[in-house]
Amino acid sequence: MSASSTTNGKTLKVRYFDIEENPTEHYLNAETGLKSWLFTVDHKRIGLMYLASIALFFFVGGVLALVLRTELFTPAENLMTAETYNRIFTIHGAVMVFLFIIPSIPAALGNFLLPMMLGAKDVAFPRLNLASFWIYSIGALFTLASLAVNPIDTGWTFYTPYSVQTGSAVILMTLGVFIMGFSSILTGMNFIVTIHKMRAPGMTWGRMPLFLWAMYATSIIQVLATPVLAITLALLIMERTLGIGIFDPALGGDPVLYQHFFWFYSHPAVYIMIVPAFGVISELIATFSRKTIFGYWAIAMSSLAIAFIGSLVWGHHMFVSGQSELSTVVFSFLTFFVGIPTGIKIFNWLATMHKGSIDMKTPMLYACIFLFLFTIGGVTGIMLGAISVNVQLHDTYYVVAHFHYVMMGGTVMAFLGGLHYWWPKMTGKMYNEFWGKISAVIIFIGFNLTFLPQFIMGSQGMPRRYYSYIEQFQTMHQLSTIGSYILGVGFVIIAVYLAHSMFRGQKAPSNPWGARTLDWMTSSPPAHHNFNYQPVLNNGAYDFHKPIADFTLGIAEDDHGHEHKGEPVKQQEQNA
Amino acid sequence: MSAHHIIPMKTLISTTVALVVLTIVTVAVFYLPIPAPFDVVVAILLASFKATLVGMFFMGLYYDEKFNTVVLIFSFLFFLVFVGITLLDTMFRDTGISVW
Amino acid sequence: MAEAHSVDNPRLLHHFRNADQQFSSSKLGMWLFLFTEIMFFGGLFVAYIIYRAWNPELFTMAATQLDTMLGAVNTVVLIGSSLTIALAIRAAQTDKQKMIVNYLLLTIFLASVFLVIKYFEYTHKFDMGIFPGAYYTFDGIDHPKANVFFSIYYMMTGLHGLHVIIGIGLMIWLVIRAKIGDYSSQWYTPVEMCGLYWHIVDIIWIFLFPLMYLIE
Amino acid sequence: MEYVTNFFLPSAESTYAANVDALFHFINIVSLILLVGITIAIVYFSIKYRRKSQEDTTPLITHNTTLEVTWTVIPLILILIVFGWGFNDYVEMRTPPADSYEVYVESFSFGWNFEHPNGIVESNNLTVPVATPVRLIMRSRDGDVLHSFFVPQFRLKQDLMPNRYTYAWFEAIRPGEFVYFCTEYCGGGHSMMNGIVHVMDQDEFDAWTEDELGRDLDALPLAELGQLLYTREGCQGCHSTDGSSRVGPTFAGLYMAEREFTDGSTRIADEDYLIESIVNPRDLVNVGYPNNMPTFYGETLSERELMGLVEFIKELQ
Ligand code: HEA
Ligand code: HEA
Ligand code: HEC
Ligand code: CUA
Ligand SMILES: [Cu+2]
Repeated sequence: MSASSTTNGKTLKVRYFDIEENPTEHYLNAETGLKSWLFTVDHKRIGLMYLASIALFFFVGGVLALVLRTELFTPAENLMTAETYNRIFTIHGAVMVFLFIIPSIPAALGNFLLPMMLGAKDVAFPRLNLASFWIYSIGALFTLASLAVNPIDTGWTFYTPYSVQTGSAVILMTLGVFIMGFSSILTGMNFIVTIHKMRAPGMTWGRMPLFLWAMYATSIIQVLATPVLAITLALLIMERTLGIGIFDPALGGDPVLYQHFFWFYSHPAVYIMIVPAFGVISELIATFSRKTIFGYWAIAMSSLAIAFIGSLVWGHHMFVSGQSELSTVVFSFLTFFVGIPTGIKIFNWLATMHKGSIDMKTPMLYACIFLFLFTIGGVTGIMLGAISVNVQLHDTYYVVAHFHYVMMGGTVMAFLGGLHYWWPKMTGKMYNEFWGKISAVIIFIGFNLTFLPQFIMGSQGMPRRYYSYIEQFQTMHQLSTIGSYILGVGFVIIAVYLAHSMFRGQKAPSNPWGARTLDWMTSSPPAHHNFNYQPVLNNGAYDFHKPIADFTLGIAEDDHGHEHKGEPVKQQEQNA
Repeated sequence: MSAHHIIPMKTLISTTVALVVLTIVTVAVFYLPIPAPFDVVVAILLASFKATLVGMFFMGLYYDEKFNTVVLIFSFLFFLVFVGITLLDTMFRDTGISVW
Repeated sequence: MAEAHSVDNPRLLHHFRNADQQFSSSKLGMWLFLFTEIMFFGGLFVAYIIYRAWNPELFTMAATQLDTMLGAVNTVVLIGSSLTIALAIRAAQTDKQKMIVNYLLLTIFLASVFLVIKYFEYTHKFDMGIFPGAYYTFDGIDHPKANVFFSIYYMMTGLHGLHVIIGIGLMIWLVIRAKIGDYSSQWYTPVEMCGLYWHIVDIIWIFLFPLMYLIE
Repeated sequence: MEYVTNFFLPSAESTYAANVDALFHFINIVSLILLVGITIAIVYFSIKYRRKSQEDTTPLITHNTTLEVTWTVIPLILILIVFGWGFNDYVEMRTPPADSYEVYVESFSFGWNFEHPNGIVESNNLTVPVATPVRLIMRSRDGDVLHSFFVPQFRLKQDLMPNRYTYAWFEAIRPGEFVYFCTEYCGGGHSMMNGIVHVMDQDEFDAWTEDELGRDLDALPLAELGQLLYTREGCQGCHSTDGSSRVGPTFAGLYMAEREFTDGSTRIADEDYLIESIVNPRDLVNVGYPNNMPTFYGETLSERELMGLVEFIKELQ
């Protein structure tokens, strides 16, 4: 067997890889008690705590969405006044964006997987990692406090001067978001350093799983752009308390400048949401097509390209805001270029499926749903980027449909795919394949029924953030509302069978899918320190042309002082 | 290893002296009659030079892994993007589209 | 738990392979953090540049209210403190425990001088009615947006001052730990990181000084 | 085809609307082709290459330069076309003809005023002649928030700000009535800030102009003046006349009703109280309502106008 080795010519211990490892001692039961969770520095446990938090907030945001949809069932006032409606869509947007989708894949799946995929024992700064979770929680508390005091009604964009004038608890809310920003920054920093410094021997840049390239690109955006959000919100708070007049036209400020500040963060933020999803999809498609990923470098580099180009296009949210025509044209021009690297990814994934051995398990089903829905979301983004058309579509339901297609149809679908894919690794239990597929189909139908009509009414002129509307739009709104209920049913099913699997599920083997990345070369659930040795890579992350029986992991010699506790390691001397 | 380079005393002292001298030059230049946009340019150039000195010798970038310098330069570039593109709006609001 | 490893180096955390990896990780992490600091202040610099491009005459008029002399003195004070903290690191690298404490104390002293001077600058302006934004009552500058200039001034110098205060706090903590003899040529990462932080505070002031005080 | 296009966009009623629509349909068709292609590929591959046994192995294909260049260059060409096309129409949308009919638009929470060159001020309805370029010079009221003027059938949208003017123009191609909306979120009355653009034949428009000019506000009976102000000043955004609750309390049945305030006091809504609530709205706050009624009415409305409003409210018994 030709195990390539980094320890030039020396003998290397090799560990053969056993598919059926199911240790009795692992990270979930290494320590017990609430404190062992809340104060853990284990990246896997922190990942799970994030997972629980974002599931909670997705539920909150989702229920609010159903309330919105119910109000919109008829043009008249059904459940609530305009004031209440305004608060609810603001909180729905803010919760979904800041508390759910931004931490979703990076902080939950990323934390859990990144060190394992690298062959490291933890992230570079485990304590900062814990701090980041706590900061997130504190930020979330501020947000909840603002709900208790006087729920904010500005829209998730906090545009001045409305956000300066309204009586709602803008300061508490923005303070919460400000604080959560630091949690995002810390996660990003941690990931960049970990990827740079903690790769296992043999893990060259070219062998990194694409999920890690995606996380790397995401982290760069997080570190780059989030501080600008922080200063923006800090200035907004100052605007409300001291009336500094930088953004408030009543005091000599400029509201369009606020929009530049806000979107300078929030546009790149949409790539914080979607690029990790791309990473998940790369893993899913390669594994379930059992085929070497097509165009590894193209996919890896396109993540970085999206991150960089994506930082130059924020003004496409401001085409009719009164910014100069010159910048409108420049922003429109730049906007389209994000489509090129994104398209490259999509086509590469399709090419990976070509001649593969495709197993349509639930995660793969989600990956296919992702491809379909995200393409719709993406091309409607191109539509919105065309200036003359944007004038018609801006701030209508067309935009609402666009961003739900990319965020819900893109990120959330990839997240669900990833969640099912790594569920056995995280919990050591298999989920129910049958119900998994049923709910995926229900969600697919419900989703399209909810948001396709929004494209139509949007282009016909239905403005967003309207709690009542003219009768012409009623049919489309009703379809949309019904769709959202179906969507809700789909999620209830998921919640039920995942909970069931946690307690009653079948035991999962260590590598149920036959994947080739390092996270699957450890037991399910993984040991406390991921690997009970320092692994050395002998194979690439997508070596699907070799049978899995050939897979070995080397054990580094400078694995100084780590006890090889736990289950005995099958070892064999091998000449490298 | 390079990361633990002990910066020579002489380097530290001469960097400090250079910085103080440059501060004096900055103030002196302020009293020179330099025409409008160039006074800012000179001031920024001097400040950038001082910042480079601090970065290279006090912060040890000169001796350090080059990637750290890349990070720093990148952050300045990114800042320039922010300013540059925003100015495309704020400076050209009154010129209608037909002008160009 | 990030338990320390007792085998060869008590400071080596379990998930790093060696002290080198650990040190350069911390340093890269710190540089990334400084990166965020640059973007954080960067937002304010953007506001500054845009308002200055809109109202060049305002900035010329308003800068006359700032004392160039005090600004210059403060610049030199901060440069001095950058030197002393660099010397503190050097003392750690050469195992001169006592000197670490002394240089840190000196840095704290210089930082305090900076704050005292800023305090006098601020109170002088408050006395004239130069408050940020809506509370601005000074009528010595004949420009409708004078309040905005001083908002930017207060935001930038205030945020910078906040960083100085945080820096002092960090250094006090370093002094305490240095006194117990925590730092040596074997391990002095916190001193090094605090040094990097302090230098970036210095660099920001190096830009603030000509932009705020020296406008003709 | 006609049906499909109408399904997506409302009828095109301004000179540049048809161009915008053409680009919209072009992108839609190209997108649809892409989407169908991708979907077919997914379904076809999933069936053709479905896993046959757990021991399946697959060929090692790492890349294919020709393919990759193709799927980079074709989208590149497409986006350049789309950009150029959009840019071209945008130039037209932003370049009003020199001899346009100019209307000053003022937005406020929650309503619109339109001032014609001859001094006619309309509220919440805009009347313009057909086949004439109309240039809108727009601004939000001082101290107010952002709004946006959106006429779907004209493909026209532009934000309004309180601190400077923004511009837009259109030329209606047919007489008719077209809805406009406010599309920049502006608070509780956001969804109520809509109205109608009346496009009239030149003759009809001239007649309308004469009618309007002949009307003397000072001669108007108080209640009618109040009715006019109720829409022009935007009260209708927050106060209904049919008993339903908006941002503020309804005017129906308000006169002489007992009001309860957040400080615990109560008062009968007589003339005095009504005037006071309009001039000093922040002093007494009704229970259950936000304290956000604009404070400038005391300055902008004359004594007679205030009386008009009170008279108008009194009539809504
Ligand atoms: C995950 C989040 C996400 C993602 C990934 C995107 C992706 C994109 N978005 Fe979206 N967007 C949002 C979230 C997101 N957006 C949100 C939240 C808003 C509204 C905010 C608010 O106002 O509240 C918004 C609003 C928004 C607007 C402003 C609308 C308005 O208010 O007027 C615009 C305008 O240009 C836009 C464009 C784009 C483009 C061009 C992409 C591109 O990245 C898409 C690239 C993808 C593809 C193009 C498809 C795949 C490619 C191919 C199949 C190859 C062939 C392609 C071509 C030939 C081009 N988006
Ligand atoms: C990640 C982002 C995200 C997600 C996932 C969603 C999801 C949904 N959104 Fe949201 N939405 C936004 C982000 C998001 N939204 C943003 C940013 C805005 C703009 C706000 C603004 O204008 O300021 C917006 C605005 C917005 C509007 C426009 C409001 C307006 O302009 O007036 C509407 C209206 O239909 C809507 C609907 C929905 C619906 C039906 C869903 C559905 O997909 C929701 C489905 C989810 C559920 C139904 C959850 C139920 C789950 C369970 C029951 C399972 C239980 C689970 C556990 C126990 C773990 N959203
Ligand atoms: C931004 C929304 C808004 C607008 C516009 C507005 N109001 Fe109000 N108004 C309110 C609110 C909210 C209240 C209740 C709170 C309070 O009592 O201050 C109120 C209260 C009142 C009251 C007292 C009603 C009562 O039930 O006691 C009167 C009278 C009134 N408004 C008249 C007017 C008139 C006349 C106009 C237009 C010229 C107007 N308002 C415009 C929001 C508005
Ligand atoms: Cu006015 Cu929305
Ligand atoms: Cu965007």
